[in-house]
Formats: sequence, structure tokens, C-alpha cells
Amino acid sequence: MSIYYYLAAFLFCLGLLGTIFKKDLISMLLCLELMMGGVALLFILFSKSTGFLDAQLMVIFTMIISACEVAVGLSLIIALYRKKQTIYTDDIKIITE
Amino acid sequence: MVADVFLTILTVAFALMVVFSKKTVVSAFALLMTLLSLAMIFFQLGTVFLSAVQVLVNAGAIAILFVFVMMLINLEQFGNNREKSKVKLVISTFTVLVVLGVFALVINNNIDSLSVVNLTDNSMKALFDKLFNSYFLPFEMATVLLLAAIVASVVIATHEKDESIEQMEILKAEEKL
Amino acid sequence: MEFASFIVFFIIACTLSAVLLLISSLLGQKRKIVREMDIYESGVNPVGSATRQYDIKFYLTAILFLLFDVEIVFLLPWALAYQESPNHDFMLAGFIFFMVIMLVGYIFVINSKALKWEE
Amino acid sequence: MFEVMLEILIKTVVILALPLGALPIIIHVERRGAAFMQKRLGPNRVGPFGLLQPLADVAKFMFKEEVHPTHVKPFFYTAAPIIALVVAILPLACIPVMAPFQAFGRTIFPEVFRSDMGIFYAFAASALGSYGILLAGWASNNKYSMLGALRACAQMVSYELSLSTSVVAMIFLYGSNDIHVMISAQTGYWFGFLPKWGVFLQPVAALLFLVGIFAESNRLPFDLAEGESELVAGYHLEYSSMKFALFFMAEYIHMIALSALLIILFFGGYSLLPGLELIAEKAPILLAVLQLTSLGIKIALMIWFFVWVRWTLPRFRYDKLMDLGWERLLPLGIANLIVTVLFVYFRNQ
Repeated sequence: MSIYYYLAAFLFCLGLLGTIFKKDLISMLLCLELMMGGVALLFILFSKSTGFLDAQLMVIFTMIISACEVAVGLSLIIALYRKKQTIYTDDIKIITE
Repeated sequence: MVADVFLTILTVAFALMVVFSKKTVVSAFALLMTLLSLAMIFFQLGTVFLSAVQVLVNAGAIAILFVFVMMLINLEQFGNNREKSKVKLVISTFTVLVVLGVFALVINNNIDSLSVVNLTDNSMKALFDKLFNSYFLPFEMATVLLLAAIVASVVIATHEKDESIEQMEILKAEEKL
Repeated sequence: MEFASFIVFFIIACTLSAVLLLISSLLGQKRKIVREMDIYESGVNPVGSATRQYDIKFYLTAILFLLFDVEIVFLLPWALAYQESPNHDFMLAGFIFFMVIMLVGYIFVINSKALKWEE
Repeated sequence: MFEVMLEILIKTVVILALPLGALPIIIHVERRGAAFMQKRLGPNRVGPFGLLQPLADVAKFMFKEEVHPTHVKPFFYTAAPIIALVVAILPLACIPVMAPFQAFGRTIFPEVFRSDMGIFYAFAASALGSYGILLAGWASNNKYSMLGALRACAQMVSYELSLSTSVVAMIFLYGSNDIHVMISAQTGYWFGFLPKWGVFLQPVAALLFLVGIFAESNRLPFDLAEGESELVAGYHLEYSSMKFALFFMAEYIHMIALSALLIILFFGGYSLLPGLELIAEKAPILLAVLQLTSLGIKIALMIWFFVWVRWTLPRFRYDKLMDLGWERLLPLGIANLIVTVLFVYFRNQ
């Protein structure tokens, strides 16, 4: 079971690196989801190893928050795409029109 | 034990595919598979409810959302490039090292004292009791957060109907002429 | 035990479908006709690409599904905890608060005409 | 260890063999039923009453040429039918075909895996049903396929909401999510003749669930995904031979699994049909067989209902379909849930 601790760390770091290095917004959101997955796994592992159920509840809240984040984030991407026809972060350095 | 290693390899492979795939749609399907293998890990760890919720919410809804957005945005014109910047490389290496260091510290200091407690089916009832006693206020606040997300996403995605994509394209075509 | 059963079931189901595909690819007739390999578009030559932009309503449906699904999924633990709970009044108050918030969101969605397919 | 593995294997094979074996019969019944309702003959040449027609169909699917178009995305094109079938099969794993019984010195549960979260698992698995379709539509790289897949997907997710509200109402009423507890709550009679089925407690929830499973399995009147007059065949347009057959099988198995869930929640699952108790009292040894028969008869009636509706109701228009899902059924489900909760609360006062 301890191998899962390393898996959680790997997922978190990979997601982090992806979020930093990706150029388009959709891929960045995908990588954020990876980070969320790693965090959820870590919470479950802690709950399993210490017997505290609070950590499992944190997983539920993680999922709610990731749902909200994805919904609003993708809406922003859609709005941006309609306005500027781009999803690259480099093209949106100027926010105001 | 074999199942542990197998599921870990599976998850790692799909996670790598999310980051390194050239096409964004393939990344999205790889993310779906990562979430599903995470759900299988939750299942194996005995938290069947969380596994089902992971499949219902994360794999069932979030991944569909990503795929839909990719159908909406014509992704063929965007490559899936990664940036090559030295500043970012230094910063990210530093960050990852810090994260891993903290993690290693926590795990190495505590992993021996962490006794494995068997979570049985009864723990599910205890979990729900706890959710609706100690965590009642956060739970209700979460619904308020969801309400905010609903309003925000509808407003953001539907505003400015005049500037719809098709009209933009017509304008572009006229400019070319 | 549960997990082992699930894995066995899953592997057998996957093998079954893969074997079915394999059988037909082994037994099936093989020809190479170029026209047959083309995109089907009611017999005329294909126009444009299939990766065009589709209606934003599809996307809005998916996003609202995600958010309402999260709310309904978290009603399930509530429904299970209600009978066990010693304090039914408290649980009912929580449920009503939850439902009011959800209905506010729902009424907003319907009022904003985000899901109206016909203008 | 060996015994446990053997038990799992036997259960898996039986649970897979029952619906897969019933599949040709169901398809035959559907074709003959369609013919009956349209005053035609239907398939009647192969074998007596055309009973061997399904076998001929299977052979045809196997020996057909496999067209592999050049414009598709090869990996996903091949993976999509497999995913569709596997996902359709998965919910069957937690559906019990009879009551738990004692044998070889322990209790044997007649489902592939036993968990009190079984019903959640089934819904989670059937929520993945849209991926096979979406993947097929995208990989086919065809406008009809893509549009059909998007339509099917949007429709499935919309109706899943009202379906979930009815499940919440039923779980709330039974006070448990264990399938066996749910079914044992539904055995017995009210007033001596009316079976204690959930459908009499919650007719609105039953209606919502029924409409929901029609939409989830993409059957008429909700088969917009493959509306022949506009989209030719929908998401499986570019598929042929066995690949097409896998989609076909997935649709029917999805139908069977969802019908079984409906029967567990609202029609007493494997509890005996009225009248069969008399036999069970005379010969208790037959109880398991009678339970299996009861479940089989209930599912068969449900499938016949699917066929009946298919040739009775016309297809919806797409905007009407979405309006029905979001503006009629979802508020109905929420209102039903609120009324149920308030009723239970005030009854206990």
C-alpha cells in the first residue's frame, strides 16, 4: 500500500509541472485535475492509515471544489475563445480591450 | 501487492500520457483513464462510496465536459506545445523539489507509526454521520459554492450573443475579400 | 474480496469483447476498394471537416449536468444518514436549506434561457 | 483461496452468460413483435417460426467484410465498440439474481461482488455509458457520427439527473442502499393482495426512472442519436460487421441492466411473483429457481414494454426532448423528493 504514497506525490508533481509548462489553457486545466487526483488519493491514504474519517470527508469537498473550478474555468476559456479566437496564454497578456 | 503495483503503473502511464500527448483530445481521454484507475485504487482501498462518487462526478461529468469543450473549440489549429523557458524550468524544479522534500519528510517520519486501520462497511455510516454533524456547515457552504459556480458559468458562457463565433468568422472572411 | 471479484469480472468482460472483434477480423472477407474507405456523406463527395464547431448548448448542458449532478450525488449520503440521525429536525432543516439553494440555481438557469434550444 | 476464486469465476460466467444468452432471443422477439404490430410476418424462413434467425445473424456478422475507413482515428475507432460493450456489462456485476442462500457451510451471495454500496456502483458504471458513444462519434471523423454522438451524450446526461432524484427518493424511503435489504422490504402484501412493491409507494419516481432508462439506452421515442431521417445512423454510421454488432449488443445489454435496476428499485427484484408463493410453500427447495424465474419474467415483461413503446410512440423533436428533461422531469423529481421527505418527517412526528 505504501507505493500509493509515491503515486500521490508523483501525480501532484506531474500535474504541477504540466500546469507550469503547458501553453494552452485547456491542457493546464487537465493538469490541475491530475493534481486534484493526487491530493484525493493522499487524503484517502491518510484516512486509511490513521483511522480518522475526516480525511475521507475532505475527499468529498475536494471533488466539489474541482467540479466548480472546472465549470468556471472552462466557461472562461469558452468566453475567451469567442472573443479572441485563441486559447494560448501568451496571446492574452492584455486583458482589457 | 501485485494489484498495487499494477494499478500504480497503470495510473502513472495514463498520467504521463495526459502531459506528454501531442493531441489535447487524447490528453483528455488519458485524464479520464487516470481518474478511472484512481477510482479503482479507491475501490481497492475499501472506500467504495468514494470510488463510486469519483466515477460519477470526476470521470462521468468532468471528463465529458472537457471532451465537449474540445468539440466546441476547433483544436486542430492549436498544437499542444510546451514552453521552453529557463526561468520557468528553474522555478518549477525548485517547487517540485520543495514539494517532494516536504512529502519525504512527512512520510519518513510517520510511516512507521501509521498503523493500518481496517475500514469496514460500518465506517460508511460513521462517515455520513460525521458529515452531517461536525461538517454540516461546510457541506451547506459547498452547495452555496455550487450555486455560485452555476450562476458564474451560465453568465460567462452565454454573454455577448451578438459576437457569436459564426459572425466573427463572417467578418474575417469579409476582411479577406 | 470485492475488489478481486470486480477485477475478474472486468477482465473477463474485456476479453470477451476483444475476442468477438478478433473472430470477425479473422473470418471476415478482405478487399481493398478505395471508394468504400471514404467518408460516408449520403453518397456525395465529403464537404469540409467533421471537426467543426458545434452548438454551445451542448456544452452548457454538460456544465449544468456536472453541477447539478454533484448536488444530487451528495443528497444520497443525506438520504442514508437521515434514518440513523438522532435529530430529525436538524436534518430536515439542512435538507430544506440545501433544496432552497439548489432551486435558486435551477430557477436562475431556466430564467436565463441557457437551455432553450429554439430561439 | 482456490474455493474463493472458483466461486468468483462461476458467478462471473453465470452472470455474463444469462444476458448474453438471452440476447438473440430478445432481438428475435423484438423483430417478431415489430412485425406483429405492423401486421407483417417478420423473420420466419430460417428454422421453425424463424427461431434460427438470430444464429444466422451472428454468423453473418462474423463473416462480413470489415470495412476499415482511412479517415478514422484507428486506435479509438477500434477501442470504442469494446469500451461500449464493457461499460454496458459492468453494472450487471452487482445485480443479485436470487436471495442469498446457505451452501457448503457458508452464505453465498448470488451477485459477482457483494457490497452494500452496490446500487451506487451500478449507477456509476452506467454513467460511463456515454463514453463509448462519444468516442465512436469522434473517432469516426464523420459529421453525422459526431452530431449523433453529441446528441446522445447530451441527452443521456440530461435524463440522468431526473433518474438520480428518483433513486435518492427510493433510498430515502428504504433507509438503506443494500440491494438485498431493498428487496426484502418489498416482499409481502398490503391488504393481502397488493404486492409491497416500490412502484405503489412512489409512482412518480417510478415514472421518472422509466422515462430515464428509455433516454439512457437511446431507445425510441428518445433515439435522437440515430434518427434515421436526419443523421442516417448516428454514432455507428462508419462501423460495420462485428464492430457494429458490439454496439448493438451494448445497447441491448444496457437495456437489460437498467431494467434490472428498475425492477430492483420498484418491482421487488427477485421477490416472488404473486401466486408463486404457493409452489414455494409446497417445495421450499425450489425457492431459488422460483426467484430466478420471477426476476426473468419481470425483465422479459420490461423488454416487451420497450418493444411495445418503440412501435407505438413517434420520435421526439430534439429541443422538445431537452425541454422535457430539464423543464418537466427534473423539477418533477425534485418536487417528488421534497414531498417524500416532508411526508416521512411529519408521519414520524
